[in-house]
Amino acid sequence: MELRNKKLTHDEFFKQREEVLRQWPTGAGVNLEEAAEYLKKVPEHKQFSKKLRYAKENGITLAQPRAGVALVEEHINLLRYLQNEGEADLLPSTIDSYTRQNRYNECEVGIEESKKAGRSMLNGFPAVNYGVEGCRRVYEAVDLPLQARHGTPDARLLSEIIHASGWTSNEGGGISYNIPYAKSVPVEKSIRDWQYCDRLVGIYQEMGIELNREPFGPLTGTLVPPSMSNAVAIIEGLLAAEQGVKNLTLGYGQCGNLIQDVAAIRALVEQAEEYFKMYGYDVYLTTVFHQWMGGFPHDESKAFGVISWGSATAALAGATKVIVKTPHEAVGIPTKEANAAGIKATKQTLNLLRGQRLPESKELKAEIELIKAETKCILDKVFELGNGDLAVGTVKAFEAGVLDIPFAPSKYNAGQIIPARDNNGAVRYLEFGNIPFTKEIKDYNRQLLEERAKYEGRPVSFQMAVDDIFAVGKGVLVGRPENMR
Amino acid sequence: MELRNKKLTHDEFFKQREEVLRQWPTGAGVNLEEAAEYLKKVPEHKQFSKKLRYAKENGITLAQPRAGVALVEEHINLLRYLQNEGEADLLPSTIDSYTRQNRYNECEVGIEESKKAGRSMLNGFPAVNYGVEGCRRVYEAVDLPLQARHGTPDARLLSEIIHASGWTSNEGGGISYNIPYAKSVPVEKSIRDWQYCDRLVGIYQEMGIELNREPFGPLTGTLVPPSMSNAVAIIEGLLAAEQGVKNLTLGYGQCGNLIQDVAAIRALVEQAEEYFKMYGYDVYLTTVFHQWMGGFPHDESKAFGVISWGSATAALAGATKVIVKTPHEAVGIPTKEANAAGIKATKQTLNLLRGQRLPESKELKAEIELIKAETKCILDKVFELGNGDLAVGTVKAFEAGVLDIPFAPSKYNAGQIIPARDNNGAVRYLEFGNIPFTKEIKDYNRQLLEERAKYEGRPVSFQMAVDDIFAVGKGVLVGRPENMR
Amino acid sequence: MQNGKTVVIGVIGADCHAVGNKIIEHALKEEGFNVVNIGVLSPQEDFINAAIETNADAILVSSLYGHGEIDCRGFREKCNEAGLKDIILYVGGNLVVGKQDWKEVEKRFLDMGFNRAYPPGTDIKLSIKDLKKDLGIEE
Amino acid sequence: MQNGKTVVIGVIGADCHAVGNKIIEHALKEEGFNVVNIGVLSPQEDFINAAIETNADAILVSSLYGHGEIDCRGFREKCNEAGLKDIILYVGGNLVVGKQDWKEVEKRFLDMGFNRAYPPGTDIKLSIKDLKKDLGIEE
Repeated sequence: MELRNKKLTHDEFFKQREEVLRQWPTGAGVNLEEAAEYLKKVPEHKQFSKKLRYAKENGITLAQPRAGVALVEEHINLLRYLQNEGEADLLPSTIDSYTRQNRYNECEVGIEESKKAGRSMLNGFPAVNYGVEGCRRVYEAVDLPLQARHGTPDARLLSEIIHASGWTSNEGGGISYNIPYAKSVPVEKSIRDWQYCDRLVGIYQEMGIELNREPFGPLTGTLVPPSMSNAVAIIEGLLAAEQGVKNLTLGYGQCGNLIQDVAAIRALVEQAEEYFKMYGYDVYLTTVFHQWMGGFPHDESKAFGVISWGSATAALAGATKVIVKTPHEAVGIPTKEANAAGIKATKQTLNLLRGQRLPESKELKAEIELIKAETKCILDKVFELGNGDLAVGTVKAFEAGVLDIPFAPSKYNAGQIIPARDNNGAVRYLEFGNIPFTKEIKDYNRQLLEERAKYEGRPVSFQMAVDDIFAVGKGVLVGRPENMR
Repeated sequence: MELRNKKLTHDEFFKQREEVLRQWPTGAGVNLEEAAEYLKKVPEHKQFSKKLRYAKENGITLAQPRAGVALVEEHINLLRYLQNEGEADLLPSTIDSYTRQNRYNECEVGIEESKKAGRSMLNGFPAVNYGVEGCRRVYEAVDLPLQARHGTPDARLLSEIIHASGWTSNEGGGISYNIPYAKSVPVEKSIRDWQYCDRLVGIYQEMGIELNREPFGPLTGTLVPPSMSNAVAIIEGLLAAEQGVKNLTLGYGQCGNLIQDVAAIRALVEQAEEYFKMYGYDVYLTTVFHQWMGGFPHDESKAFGVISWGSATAALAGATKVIVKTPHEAVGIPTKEANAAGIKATKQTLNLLRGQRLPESKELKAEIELIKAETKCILDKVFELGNGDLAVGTVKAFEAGVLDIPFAPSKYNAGQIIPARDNNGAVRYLEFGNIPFTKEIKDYNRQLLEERAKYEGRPVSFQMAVDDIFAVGKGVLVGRPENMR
Repeated sequence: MQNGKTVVIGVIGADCHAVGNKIIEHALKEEGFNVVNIGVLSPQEDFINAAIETNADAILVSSLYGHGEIDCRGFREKCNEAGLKDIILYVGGNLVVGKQDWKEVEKRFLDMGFNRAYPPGTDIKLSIKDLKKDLGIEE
Repeated sequence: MQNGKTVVIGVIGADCHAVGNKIIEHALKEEGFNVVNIGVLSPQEDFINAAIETNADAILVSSLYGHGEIDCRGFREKCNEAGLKDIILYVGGNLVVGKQDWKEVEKRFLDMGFNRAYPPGTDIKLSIKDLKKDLGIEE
C-alpha cells in the first residue's frame, strides 16, 4: 500500500490492528468496544481535552511534569505525589526507552531487576508490558488527566493500550518521535505507524470520545530554529487531523530569547489555524511550551532560575500548558521531591503572571512575520515535493534536506543545517543546507550572525553552535568566547 | 536655622559634625582627612560608583543581597560566603534595628548576647558600635564594593563611620528612611539629617572621591503605586544632588505586573533626568530594582519562582542592579546558604536575559505616560507648597497628605490613600486621599478598579487591598475573593 | 456588632513593620473588638500603660524583625507588677533571627509567660478564633 | 595534526541522545584522533565490531538516559572474548536513574572493567586529556 495523507479506511485500520495486538501478549487485553465504554466513564476533570479547553478559554497556563518509573506501585506513588504535593495540573506517564524501541523483552528484565534492586532500573513506565490492567490501575489511582509521553517511532500497540486504559492524551508523531529518537527507522514507516495512532484517536472521536493528541514540538531540543520546529508541528497536525483527530496540542521548545519564543508560539497558532482552515479540518487547537530542553546548570538554585524563566515565557506567550523541568535536570532523572519542586516554582511563576501577555510591538511583529515566512518556504516545498500529498512530501523533504533537524540521530535526516544564536540570543540558521529560503531570508539570518561574530571578534563558525549548546549549563544564554565571559 | 533645600555651608556642616561625632564614643575615631586618604586607596573593583557605571554602560544588571549579623567575624564570613559561593556582584551590610533607632546601648546588649548565645541576636550589623576600626575590618575582608543598607532616620554618625571605613555607598533618605521606618520622627528632622549625610558625600566628592548614594525606593514595600514612590525618589534625588552628590541610584520595588514595573523604571529614569536638567544638577544616574518586597510563599520552590520573576523583570526593565530576596523570606532572616541560593537563582536569570529588554509597545508607552503624569501632579504640588523650595514643600506635602505612603507607620504620614490591584495586577489608587490628581487620572484609576470589581462580583473596597497584601504569599498576584481561587 | 472586649495591639521594640499591624486592627474591629492600636516601635511600657488605661482584656504583641526574644523578656513580670495579673498575652510574627525549629521557639515564649505564640505566616483569623475561645466569646 | 590513534565512540543501548555524541566527535577530531562514530542506539556488539574493524585504541561509551548500568554489563568480558584484550574503555554521562552518590556509581562501573567513568556534565576536554595520558600521547 502506497503512503499517502489519507484517512485509513476501516479495513486498512482493522487489518493492521490484528497484527498490532499480537506484537506482545498484553495486546490481547485490548477490546475497542469495552475500551470505549470505559473511556465514556472518564469524569470531566480527568479528561485531557476538557481541561485544555478550560485553560485556553480562561487564559490559564497549565503545568505538567515528566515522570515514570519501572514498577506500578512506585509509579502510582510518584504520580500521586506530583499531584498532591507538586500541585501538577496534568499528569504524564513517561515511557521507558526499551518500550520506545519495542524491546519488550528487555523491559521484562528491567522490571525484574527493579524489583530486586529496590530502585527503578528503567527510565520510565513500561506500559505495554503491564497492559490494560496495569495501566488502568495507574489511571484509577490519580485524579488528573493522564498522558503517555515517550519517543516511540512505532507506538501503535502502546497507543492501543494507554487509550483503552483511560489515558486521554498521547504525545508523539511520525516525524517528532522518529528523527530525534531513532537511528534507522524510515520516515515513511513512522508516518504510517503514527497515522495508525492518529486514526485510533479518530475512531474514538467518532464514538463521541474526544482524546487529545500532541506532536512533540522541541524535536532534538537543541538550537532548533522555530521555523523548522513549527513546520514539523504543522505537518504533524495536518497528518493527525486527516485521521480524524479533533483536539490537538502543538508544541514548541524554549529557545531563550523572549521575543523569539513568544513569536514562535503566536506564529505557530496563527499559521496552523490558517493551514487547518485551508485544508478544511475542524480542530480545537491548544499549545504546549517546553521549558529549556538543553543542558542545565548543576547548581539547583540556578536550575530554578532556568525553570522559572521558562515558566514566565510560557505565560507571556499565552501557551495553554508548560512542560516542567526539575532542579535535578543536570544530573539525570529527578527524585519525586525535586520533580515537585520544579512544578511548584513553575506554578508560582504562572500564577503571578496569570493574564499577563507580552504586548504587541514592532520587534514581536517582525519576528512573527519572519518565522511565518521561513515556515512557509519550507512547507511550500514539502507540498511541492509530494505533488500535493503531505505524507509523501514529508518523506521526500527529509531525503532532500528540505526538512532537516539539527543534531538529530536519524540517518534519514540530512544533518546539513547548523544553527547558532544571534547577538540577542535568538536562534538563527548558520548553515542552510537545502532549506529552501529566499535570498532575503538567508541574508537576514547571515547578517544577524555576522553582527554577533563582529561583537565577539571571531568568524561565524560551527564553534558558535558548540559554545551555545553548553552556554545555559554554564549560566548564560549565548556561548561567548572564553575571553568575553 | 530654617529648613531649606540649599547646600549646607562649611560652617553649618562642621558645627553639626562636632555634635554628631560625640553621639557615641566610636565617633571620635573618624578623621575626615585620614578617611579621604583611605578612600582614595579603594581599588576600582571595590568602588560602588565605578561598578555601577560599568554595568550601566554595558547593559548589565548586577545582583546584590541583603545581609548582616551581630559579630564582626561572623559578618565577614557571611559576606565572603555571599561573594564566593553566592556569586554576588555587590555586597551589603544590613544594619540592625537598634542602630537604626540610634539605640547603641541596646546594640551592646545584642552583641554580648550574641557572643553568649553563639548565634546572632541582632538582625543586622551594628556598625556604629564597632566604629571605623571594625567596619574597616569588614571592608578589607571582602573583594566587592560594600554598601550600608538600613532604615535609619538619623544616620549621620553611621554615615560618617561607614564612609570613613571604605564603604562606598549608603542607602537611605530623609523620606524613605523615615516614613516607612519610624513612628514619630518629624519629616523636617529626617530631611535635615539626610542633608548632612548627602553633604558628607558631597564633601568627599569635592575631594575627588565619588561615593554612591541610593534613596530607598520601595518605601513600605506594600502596594505603593509607582507614581508615589517615583515622586519620593525624585525628591530625594534632587535633595541629594543639591548637597553635591554626583553618583546616584534611584530605586523602585517590584509591584508584579510586568508592563507597570518596566514602565515605572523607565518613567523614573526619564523624569528624574528631566528634573536634574531643569534644576541644573550634573548627576550620573543608575537604577535599582527590588525583588518583591511583600509577603512571600513559605514553600522554598515557590519562593524561587517569585525571586526569579523579579530578576527577569529587572533585566527586562534594564535596571542597573537588583536587590535579591531569599527562599527563606517568609520565615525571617535567611541562613547564608539560603541567601546564596537566592543570588544564584537571580544571577542565572539575569545572565539568560542579558541584553534582552521589553520592547516598546502601545501598552508600555501608555503606562509610562500615566506614571509620569501622576508623578508630575504630585511634584508640582510639592514645589507649590514650598514656594519653590523642595525641602519645605516636602514637609508641607506630608502634612497636607499630598505625599502619602500606604501602610506607613509614621504619624507624620496622612495614611489616607488606599491602593489596590487592577484586573491585570497593576497597582492603582483606590482612595486618593489628598493626592492632587486631575479628574482624568482619578477617573482612569477608578475605572480600572471597577473593571476588577465587576470581574470579581464585589464592590471596590479596602478588602481588595487586604486580599492583595496576602496574595503573593498564597501564590497569586491579585487577591481574588475565596470563591474565585 | 461590638463584643465588649478590648484588645491592645502593637509592634514591640525597634520594629517598624506597620502593614500587618494595620491589618490586625482591621480584622479585630470586623470581629467586634474594641481595638487600641499603639502602633510600631512600642516598648513594653506602652503596651502595659495602654492596657491599664483602657481596662483591656488582652494584649497582642507583634514582632517581625527577629529581635522578639530580647524585646519580650520580662513582659509577663512587668504586667504582674502593674496589676495586670491574668491578662491574656499573645505574641506572633518572625520572632527570632533565622529559620529555627518552631516548637523550640514556641516553648521559649510560653516559658516567658505568653499564653500563645504564633509562627510566621499565621492567618490572623486563627489567632482571633483562639482569642474568642480564651475570652469566652461564643462564635 | 593526526595523532595516529583511533577511537570508537557511540551511545549505548536504547539511548538516542545525539547532541553530545556529535560534539564528542567534533572535539576528538580537533585533537587529531581518527574517530569512528557508530552513533546512538548502539549495542555492545556494534562497538566491538567497529573496534576490531578499525583496529581501535579505545572505546568511549556514552549513556545519557539512565539505563547505563544494564546496558554496560559484561562489556569488558565481551571485549576480551573478541580479542580486544587491553583496549581502553571509558564510559560517561547520566549513567544511572536518579541522583546517586557518584563515588558509588563510579565504583560499580570500574568494577565492571571500565578504565574510567565520568559523571554528568564532565567537559569532554577533560576526558580527552585523560585519554591522551592513557594512550601515551604527549601534550
